[in-house]
Amino acid sequence: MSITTHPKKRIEIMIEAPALTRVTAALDRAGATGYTVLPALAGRGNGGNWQRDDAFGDSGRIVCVVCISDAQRVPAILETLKPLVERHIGIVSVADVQVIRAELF
Amino acid sequence: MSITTHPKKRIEIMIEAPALTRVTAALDRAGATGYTVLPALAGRGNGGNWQRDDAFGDSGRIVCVVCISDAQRVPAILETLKPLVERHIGIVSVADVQVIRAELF
Amino acid sequence: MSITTHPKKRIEIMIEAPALTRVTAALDRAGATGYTVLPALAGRGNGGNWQRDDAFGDSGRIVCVVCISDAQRVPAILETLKPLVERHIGIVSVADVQVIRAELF
Amino acid sequence: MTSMIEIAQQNLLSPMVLFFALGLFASFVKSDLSIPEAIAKTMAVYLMMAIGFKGGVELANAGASATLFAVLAAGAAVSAVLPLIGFGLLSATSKLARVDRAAVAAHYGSISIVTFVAATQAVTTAGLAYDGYLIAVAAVMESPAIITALMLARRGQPAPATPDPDAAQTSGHLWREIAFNSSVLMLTGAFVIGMVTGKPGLEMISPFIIDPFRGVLCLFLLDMGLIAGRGLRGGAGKLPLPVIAFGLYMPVLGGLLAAGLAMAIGLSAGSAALFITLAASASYIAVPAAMRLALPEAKPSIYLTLSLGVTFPFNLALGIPFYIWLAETVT
Amino acid sequence: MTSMIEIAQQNLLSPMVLFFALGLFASFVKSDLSIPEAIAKTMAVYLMMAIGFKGGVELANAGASATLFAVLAAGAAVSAVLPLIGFGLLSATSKLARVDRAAVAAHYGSISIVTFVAATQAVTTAGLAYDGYLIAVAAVMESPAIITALMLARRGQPAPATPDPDAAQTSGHLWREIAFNSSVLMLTGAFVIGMVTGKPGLEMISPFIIDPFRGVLCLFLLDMGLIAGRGLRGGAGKLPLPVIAFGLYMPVLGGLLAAGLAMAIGLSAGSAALFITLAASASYIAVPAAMRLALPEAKPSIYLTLSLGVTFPFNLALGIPFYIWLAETVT
Amino acid sequence: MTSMIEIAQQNLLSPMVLFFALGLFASFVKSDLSIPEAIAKTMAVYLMMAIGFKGGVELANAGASATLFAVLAAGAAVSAVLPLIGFGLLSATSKLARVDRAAVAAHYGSISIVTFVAATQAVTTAGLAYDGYLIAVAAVMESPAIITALMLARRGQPAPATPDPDAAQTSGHLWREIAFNSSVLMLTGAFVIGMVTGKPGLEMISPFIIDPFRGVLCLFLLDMGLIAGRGLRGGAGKLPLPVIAFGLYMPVLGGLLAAGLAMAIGLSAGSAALFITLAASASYIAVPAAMRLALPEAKPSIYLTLSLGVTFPFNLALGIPFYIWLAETVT
Ligand SMILES: Nc1ncnc2c1ncn2[C@@H]1O[C@H](COP(=O)(O)O)[C@@H](O)[C@H]1O
Ligand SMILES: Nc1ncnc2c1ncn2[C@@H]1O[C@H](COP(=O)(O)O)[C@@H](O)[C@H]1O
Ligand SMILES: Nc1ncnc2c1ncn2[C@@H]1O[C@H](COP(=O)(O)O)[C@@H](O)[C@H]1O
Ligand code: NA
Ligand code: NA
Ligand code: NA
Repeated sequence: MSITTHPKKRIEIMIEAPALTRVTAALDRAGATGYTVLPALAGRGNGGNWQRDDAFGDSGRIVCVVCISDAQRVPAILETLKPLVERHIGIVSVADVQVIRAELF
Repeated sequence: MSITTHPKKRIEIMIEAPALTRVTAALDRAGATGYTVLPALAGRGNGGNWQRDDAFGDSGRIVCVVCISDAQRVPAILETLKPLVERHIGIVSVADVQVIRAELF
Repeated sequence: MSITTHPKKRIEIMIEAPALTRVTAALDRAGATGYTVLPALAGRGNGGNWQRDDAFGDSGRIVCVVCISDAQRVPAILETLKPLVERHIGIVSVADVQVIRAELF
Repeated sequence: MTSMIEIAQQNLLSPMVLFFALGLFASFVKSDLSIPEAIAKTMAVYLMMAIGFKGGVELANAGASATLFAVLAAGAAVSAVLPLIGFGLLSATSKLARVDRAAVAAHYGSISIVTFVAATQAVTTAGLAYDGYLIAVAAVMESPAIITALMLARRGQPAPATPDPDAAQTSGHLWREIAFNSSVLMLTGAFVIGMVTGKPGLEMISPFIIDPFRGVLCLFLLDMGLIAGRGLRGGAGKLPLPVIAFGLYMPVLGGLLAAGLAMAIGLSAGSAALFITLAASASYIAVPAAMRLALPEAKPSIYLTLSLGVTFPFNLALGIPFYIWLAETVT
Repeated sequence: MTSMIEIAQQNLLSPMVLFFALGLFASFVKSDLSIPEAIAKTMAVYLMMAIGFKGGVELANAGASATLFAVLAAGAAVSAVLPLIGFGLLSATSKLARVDRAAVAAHYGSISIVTFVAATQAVTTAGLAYDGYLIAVAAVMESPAIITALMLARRGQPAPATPDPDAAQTSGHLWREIAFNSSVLMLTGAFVIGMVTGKPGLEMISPFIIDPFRGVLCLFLLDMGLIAGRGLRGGAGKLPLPVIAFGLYMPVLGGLLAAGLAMAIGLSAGSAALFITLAASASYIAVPAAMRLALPEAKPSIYLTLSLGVTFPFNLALGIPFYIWLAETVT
Repeated sequence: MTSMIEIAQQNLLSPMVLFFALGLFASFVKSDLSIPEAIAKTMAVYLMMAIGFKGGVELANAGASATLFAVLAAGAAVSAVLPLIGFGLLSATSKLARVDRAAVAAHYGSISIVTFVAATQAVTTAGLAYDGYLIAVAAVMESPAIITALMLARRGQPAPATPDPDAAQTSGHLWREIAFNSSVLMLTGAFVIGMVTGKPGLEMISPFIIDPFRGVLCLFLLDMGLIAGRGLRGGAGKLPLPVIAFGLYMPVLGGLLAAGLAMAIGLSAGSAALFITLAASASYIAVPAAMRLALPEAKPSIYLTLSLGVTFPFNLALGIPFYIWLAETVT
């Protein structure tokens, strides 16, 4: 590649909407440089399925938090998230990515 | 890492909205433990471009299904999805991820 | 796997909404075969945090562009995106994925 | 009897048609004006709720008649038969694939509820009255065309070698969707509620469903203009000429067929105008969704562009005045 | 005094209840009819804005009275006490986990503003008048039940070994959310604005908040029917019988308690009917959200299905007429 | 002539301003109250549709006059010139970067349609009449300021070494967006439709665009309060004092300039008040979007917080009464 890229991690957290502020607070505490929250429309898990237009308020809805982070910070982030996603409905996955502006993460 | 993670697969299916229930039914049949559907706003492919606010009803819109799954189950899932995404507008991609709660997938 | 998959790249671009048309134009110029734009609800970065329902119009909002592409085309795409995400608020990450229909990308 | 020119002029200069034109204009100059999808969807529900309820109340006041059942039967028949005619005409004049011909034909057998609603306004403006049960006729005409079109499309397909579990599951899904799709359900449901609650019910909610109705319709048509315009910009240039022509003469043909039936049944001028409009209108919500499921090989860039980009504007601007004039002539 | 049968019949055949039934029906036949979340949320804000404002204007006209404070206090007390009764009954009759019993009980101490709104319509239809400050009572009754329920749930929990930074931060968050949750804030805010601007203010905005109110309520109840029906289809079969029974008798118990207090305070029949309805109604927006945060171990499939799928339809169809009759009887 | 205190009091105690205050309050106590973006966007379209249409109808009734063209020209000139003044003042008093000064200045040359709409209500409440064409003036004043500001910003920039294909493509895009941005298009479009359909058109849709107008405005201002409050909480503390001061005196300066022109042209008191309000108001939708595209280096946390968090509330609460008083004084 003529353009240099840098290895980072992409953390994806599917979390029930009412607990979102806890997740973002946890990311803040763990030193994540940023995150973006994506809405979800519907889903299924062990607890049955849900649809956005079939709920009042936040309960029962899932949102998806994406956080690009340096690999070094990942253990701290996962550590902070673990109790949260054990108490609340939540799924955390981490993937390898390449970014073009290393200084941001 | 002080926290153990487990390798899993992240399957992402971009599918035209009217065929969504077929995709989720296929995931159910293939034994996926869960999935989450994300909305999309706009897109472009070979068939031209579309925008959410520029359509009536579902036709022409794309939604994005994310399914975290054990690697073992992936071939069955892809097998079940293949005829669907060949008949309908759809794109399937699979990535490696690490999860913290292996028992969920 | 009984089903053949092909290695491709998944480019994810978080970009402030007003600059979206520039990003998609850049993807077109760089020869991407397609892309899908996902909405975002909220986020935080160095510049503080934002929420979709807390803004008028597009300014301050982020959208997420996903583009599955052949690895060959990735350098050209990143090259074209770079000046954009340096001028505008934007984050680009690239991940390895496997797809089932290679001919699409 | 009003002259056709007069009706046409009244119609073209109504706020509804002008807001549609504004939407078209905005899309042609690539303005960023848009109506959020959630709002468009809710306005569609609102329009069906309002028109359905009002129809039900009117039927409750007027009482059922033999004519009612005759028109319901005629409506179902028209919806089922028009795709055959459309398919035949497309086969004779165009080079579209069989599946595309079937899909296009389905749209013209089914109906557009917004065209119908716009026609109710034009009919009222023209000083005519219409029967409330026409709304029930609209609901009945939504789906038969889909069934005819599927049969047309399948006759041409070889039976699949291996049975497809997905197809089987889908087929049940499809029938339920056709029978209980949201338009049919909302129209019929509101119609029945209107019938049950009658005038007192109407009084309770008329400041919501009657008074602002035309204004909401203006906003909805603005959005229709935006969407139709973007569809046209994207796709109409690519439609073959015989197909574009089909989008213009097919509604007139459907309208003439319905005019004959309206005369035979003995409908009033206002009711006949609406029945003709139903036959002449082409679906762009329910049928496209059904086609994506049942005939995914058919190209939406053909059927959607034709129905929404060609036929809808034609009906809104010129068709409706013509159908009113036709109805006044044959009744 | 109207007979209970008459009130019930009027109520069951009102457009509001019928649109709710249409929503239930649509969900049972798995129709794709749905109201976008953004619209449902805004309609909820609208209903609270309208009912709050109207209540404030009425209080401004009538002036505050000693009764007002008595009812406010009674409301807060009912909200705080009902969860204790509910928790006790669930402990005696069901095998639910402690945390689930507490969570369910919280819903029945708090209120459903839509049930309240539907009751105001039925009360008016029955020819009764009510005091504007009842809206303030509704706001006051939203939250005390949550606090009682949290205490009930925590009494059963061992103190955590390691202090949880997240829990601490959350607890502050939770209290703020309980005090300023959007329902409480909107109801109270609109109430105060109504009080301040009085009749002239009402005249300015009554074409928005008064005239279309019932129609919007119909659309909202259609959505409630859809959601309740989908909840029922998914979860009600799995609820144990004693829990379903609780969803039916608990509102009646709450209503009786409130009826006694209404009699003691000396409320008018219309106001008593609304106060009884508040006690009898169960929350399905504010409390579930608080429970997900404070008691994530409690299962929403139990408390949401019960409140939204069992108690809400019961109250809407049968409860409200009974509460009106009860109010007329005790006052 | 009403005293300024009286106008101010009427204004501050109007439901509109009080709902804005409720929104501010809700954001300061961190309530979860929010209005979905789709609704806010549609309410903005609705307000422009309504105000545009009404203005067109009024112009159709009154007929065009020489004054009309004088005010249009004056409006365009004010919009183009105010950024120069603003830029100069910011250069003299603050340490903002050139690009930030230009971006802020652009907002004050352009207009806020909601401030305008709120002023129409206050003007009417104060018993004054205004000319319908003021809406056309509003549309004309949206964009010239953007062009001036871009010139101001670019004068300071070195020409880029390598030509940027993206910039070229963008610049065309930008001009189209400025000319046909949704506010300009909707205002102008509805204005023209109102002119064409006149009174009969207005009668058709007035239950939608006139009657509920103030109520919708209340809901919209509630949302504005929420958004402005969140902006303030996030960013106002960080604004330098001279910049905050600019957000308070700049609207007054703009207003005085417009008052002089209004006097010269000979506008009526009501029209003058609206013209002054336009000059005094600062954009927070169209200009920020244009700035993100054209001057991405300028910080939205400065210009948006200032326009939405400082100037908008100031104008709504205190500015408008002052502008009305000023208009009554100079005419
Ligand atoms: N394997 C999965 N992949 C993606 N999303 C999932 C998965 N499992 C669960 N989810 C999401 O998490 C929600 C709750 O899951 P559960 O707690 O298992 O019911 C589901 O409704 C989905 O939206
Ligand atoms: N390479 C791609 N990456 C991401 N999304 C794509 C890609 N190609 C197509 N899509 C999405 O799939 C839709 C249909 O694609 P097509 O059938 O090629 O027109 C597009 O409108 C996009 O939303
Ligand atoms: N590390 C990150 N991961 C994911 N999204 C991010 C990250 N950093 C920033 N963002 C998104 O980009 C927006 C602007 O970032 P910034 O320019 O750093 O304020 C944020 O509000 C987020 O939505
Ligand atoms: Na038809
Ligand atoms: Na209660
Ligand atoms: Na200005």
